[in-house]
Amino acid sequence: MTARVGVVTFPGSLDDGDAARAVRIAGAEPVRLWHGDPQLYGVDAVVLPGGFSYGDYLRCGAIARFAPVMETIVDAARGGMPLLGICNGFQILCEAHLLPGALTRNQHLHFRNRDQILRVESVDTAWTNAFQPGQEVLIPVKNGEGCYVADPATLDQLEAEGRVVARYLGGNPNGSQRDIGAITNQAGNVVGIMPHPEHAVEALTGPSLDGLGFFTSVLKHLVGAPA
Amino acid sequence: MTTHPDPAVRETPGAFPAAPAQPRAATVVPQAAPVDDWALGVDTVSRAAGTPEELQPYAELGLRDDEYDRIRHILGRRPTQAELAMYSIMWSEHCSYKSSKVHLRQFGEKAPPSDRLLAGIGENAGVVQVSDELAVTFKVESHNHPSFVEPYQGAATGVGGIVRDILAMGARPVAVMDPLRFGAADHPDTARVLPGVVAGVGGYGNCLGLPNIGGEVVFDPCYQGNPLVNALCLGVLPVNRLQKKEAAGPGNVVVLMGAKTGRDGIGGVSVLASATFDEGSEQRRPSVQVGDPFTEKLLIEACLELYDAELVVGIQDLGGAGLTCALTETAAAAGTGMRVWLERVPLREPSMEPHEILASESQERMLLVVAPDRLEAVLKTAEKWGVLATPIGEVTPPAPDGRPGRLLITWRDQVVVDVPPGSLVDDGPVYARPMREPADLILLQADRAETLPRPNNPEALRETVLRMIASPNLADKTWVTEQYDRYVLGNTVLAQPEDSGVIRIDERTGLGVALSVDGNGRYARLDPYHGTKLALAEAYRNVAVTGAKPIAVTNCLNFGSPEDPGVMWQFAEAVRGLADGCAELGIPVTGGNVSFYNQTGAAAIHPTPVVGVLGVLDNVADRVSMGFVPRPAGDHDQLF
Amino acid sequence: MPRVVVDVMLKPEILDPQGQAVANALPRLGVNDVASVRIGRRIEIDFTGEPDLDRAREIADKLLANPVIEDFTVRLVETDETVDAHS
Amino acid sequence: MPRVVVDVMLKPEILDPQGQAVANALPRLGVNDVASVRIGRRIEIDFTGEPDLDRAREIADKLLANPVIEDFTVRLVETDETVDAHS
Ligand SMILES: Nc1ncnc2c1ncn2[C@@H]1O[C@H](COP(=O)(O)OP(=O)(O)O)[C@@H](O)[C@H]1O
Repeated sequence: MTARVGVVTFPGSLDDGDAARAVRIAGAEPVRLWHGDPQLYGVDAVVLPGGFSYGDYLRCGAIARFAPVMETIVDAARGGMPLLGICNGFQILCEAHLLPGALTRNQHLHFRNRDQILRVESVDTAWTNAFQPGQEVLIPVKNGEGCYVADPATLDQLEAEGRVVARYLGGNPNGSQRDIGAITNQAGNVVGIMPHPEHAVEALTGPSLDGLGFFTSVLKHLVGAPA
Repeated sequence: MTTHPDPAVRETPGAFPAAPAQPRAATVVPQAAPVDDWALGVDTVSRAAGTPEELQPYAELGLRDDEYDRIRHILGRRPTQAELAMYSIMWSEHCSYKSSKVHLRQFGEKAPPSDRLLAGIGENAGVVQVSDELAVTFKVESHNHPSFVEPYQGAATGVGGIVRDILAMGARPVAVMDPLRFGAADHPDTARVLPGVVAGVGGYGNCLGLPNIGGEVVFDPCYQGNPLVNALCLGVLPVNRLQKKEAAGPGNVVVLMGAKTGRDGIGGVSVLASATFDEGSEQRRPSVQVGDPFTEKLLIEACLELYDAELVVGIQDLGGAGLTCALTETAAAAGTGMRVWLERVPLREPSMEPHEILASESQERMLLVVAPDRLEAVLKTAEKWGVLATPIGEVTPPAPDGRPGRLLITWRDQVVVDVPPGSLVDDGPVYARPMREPADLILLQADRAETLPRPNNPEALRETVLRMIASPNLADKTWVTEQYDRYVLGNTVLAQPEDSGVIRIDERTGLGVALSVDGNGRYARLDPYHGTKLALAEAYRNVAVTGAKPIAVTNCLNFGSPEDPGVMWQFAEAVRGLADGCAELGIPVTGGNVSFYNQTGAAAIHPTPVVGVLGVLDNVADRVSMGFVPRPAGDHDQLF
Repeated sequence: MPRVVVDVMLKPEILDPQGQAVANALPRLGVNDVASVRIGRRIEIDFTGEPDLDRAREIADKLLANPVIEDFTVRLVETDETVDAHS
Repeated sequence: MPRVVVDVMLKPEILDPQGQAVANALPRLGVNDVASVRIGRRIEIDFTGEPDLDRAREIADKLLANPVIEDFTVRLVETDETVDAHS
């Protein structure tokens, strides 16, 4: 049985098709989920894709958090289901309090799209176990509100518990505290990442194939996971 | 220098085609109503018939005496306020192409035969077939003046407008490009306009999820008071999903879908405030159009779902001329009539009057024509995507004698509009404006590059190189382009800083298209005919070097006032150059846009024709990029 | 020390997509009695010396508000009335 | 009918790049006596019936403000005190 990975479409989701493509290229079956439908249709993992859910008008992710599908997803994630939030998905995870901290306006106040080097620091999560500790990867970043902030105690705790999943190298694209580009929850099943691994899965359209590792990781995780 | 091909060209007093005056429709019998001092709050058709001498501010609305007379002749009475607003909009330069029409014909006349063209000039955008199943559509449009007033919203709504044009053809928008022109880089106003425009293009395009795959940033003092913001959109559709704008089928329902209607961009008709209106006039200020890309994104998804389920008979986007344009064009295209209940239009401001509703340029709206038995499904789809959809009227039959039907609009049971729709769309004025080669051209041309001092020692050479490196026009454009998402949709094969953008349109076969937009106002100022050909040649080359076969052309012609014979001459030359160039290269112009009145006082911008060329790549994996890419096989052939 | 607060709101006739998005989301939170939501900016300015309202007005006009689409008001607020004082 | 105004500001310890950008631009306008600028949101809520402060507080807490980075206040304002009344 191939793993089934859900990709949620909120009104204003933009990278949902790309996330589904990445899931497919990684060898899993993408299952499209709809914001207004609380059913998860038996998926083994879920990706919250990038975009501007609900226009991101108030605060990024603030309104999406209340979508019917999110209630089910939050419950499932608390129960251990792997959940990846990319960009807007990361913002939603913070708004839904599945991950600590918040994503705020880029310090330079501009939307910025560039190819970004990241160092993968935690390979113990459901979404990064295919990487080597310390591995450097090249993945596009594109956001206007990607500056990660949390209070110093939270940041210290994230570091102490090895929950900083990836850090920006070669220049911080948005002013994130401690160069944080991705974090995970205590259990390691929920990961939020600001750059876009789904845009680095094909040689033709991405700067590298490094993004694929996030999607193959979850397959590995699911095979190893107790049923 | 060349002169116009037609020696008899002059300001044409009889600018109107010989269309007979339309007899009044039988549906409405205007009674000679008592002069009622706006008792009903609006200027009705019967009131207009009863008050033939009432003065109307047609000149303030930009209509000439003979144009106003013509309207009275067509209607057999004076127009109502709402009708006057509609004619003034539809007969404006922007909508009627009254100064450019006589020239633009060349694009059709000189075009090489093409069996790829599914829709050409005259449609919202040209559609070109690229495989058995797929077609692409693309078009470039200007939003220059609004972007000077409010750079962010002007540029944002420029992107929004061209995207709806592409959507109206049945296509999914898949990429945008943005040719931009600004004043001097170090001018304080450029510091206001440029960041706003770039943020607006990015803000809207990024939020719609459309990769930006190229454009231009050019600085020249001639654009100081008149920056150019052109936006191009590319769309893809299955051949059999091509949509029509015809409001065909009497009995079909006319549905307005998308944002509520507000007083956006009604500046032009604000002189028409009704006589009964006295208080709160402060609030009637024409307002800047504000874009809502989120609503547009939902509109795109909703429309595509409607197309795939074959739920619409006809569709038209609401652009510059709002409901007026959409209602009249859809009806005129089908030869049908239309009955519209204007109070059904969802309003953002309840106090809006009929002429304001008809003139409103509120963004993110589409007009659909729907068979009655599909209406429920249409409304359901709209609801699924969270966009408003409201039936506002129905298609009515042509006259029994076969002549086109009439557009009849009521406002709370009062008839405020009763016109032949074709009179607004097709029977507008057409001018062959006087043209004269600008007097300074000979001098300009005589001042040749050969007369410039050449660096003749290392020091001078060094100084020249440094000056060139420091030129904003040669500088790296990353500050601009990194504010644009180039990755979204996952099909961008080439984008900035490449010479062409390349988009994969079929993941299975690798089929894709290459696109480049180019223009050079300085060349065009020196010689509009050859300058335009050069713009075409540059875009053509840029596309060709990626390995794509160029197949279609779009263009945006940015010029000064057509009432200036010098500008008109530049325009005519540019069009002739583009038409000839296309004939020589064997590719058709499939659409475009004319932007006149780009000037500050008497000083026009350089004539700035911007040309977009689209090419096809059977497999995007074979594209040739600009950089040296080490190949495993070891051959390093590169095209320049 | 009192603080100057500049409130900037979109002119009433200008579309406010932010406010609309929030208003549309409220029913999902079980809130059905809200007629409209408008979202603007609140800017708090602390002067080094005496707060200067005229100065603030000038800043608002030139920098904080976009007069083409926005209106603003300027007022003095005691610091204990500011947002961080009682949250 | 009075209107509910919710003011949302970043917590003082959170960096406000927008406010800073404005503060940095002020000397260019000849303004040298501003110590700090903070930019937040002002949200005006009109209820269909009586304005409901508790309701508004709940909306603010759940949706309008993010407690991780923001503080808010909720208050009633007479309509003639709103921004569009005196521009
Ligand atoms: N406004 C813009 N939007 C998007 N891309 C742009 C824009 N301006 C320039 N570019 C892109 O930046 C790259 C470099 O631009 P430019 O220096 O004008 O190139 P060239 O001189 O080779 O035509 C090109 O890929 C071009 O498409």
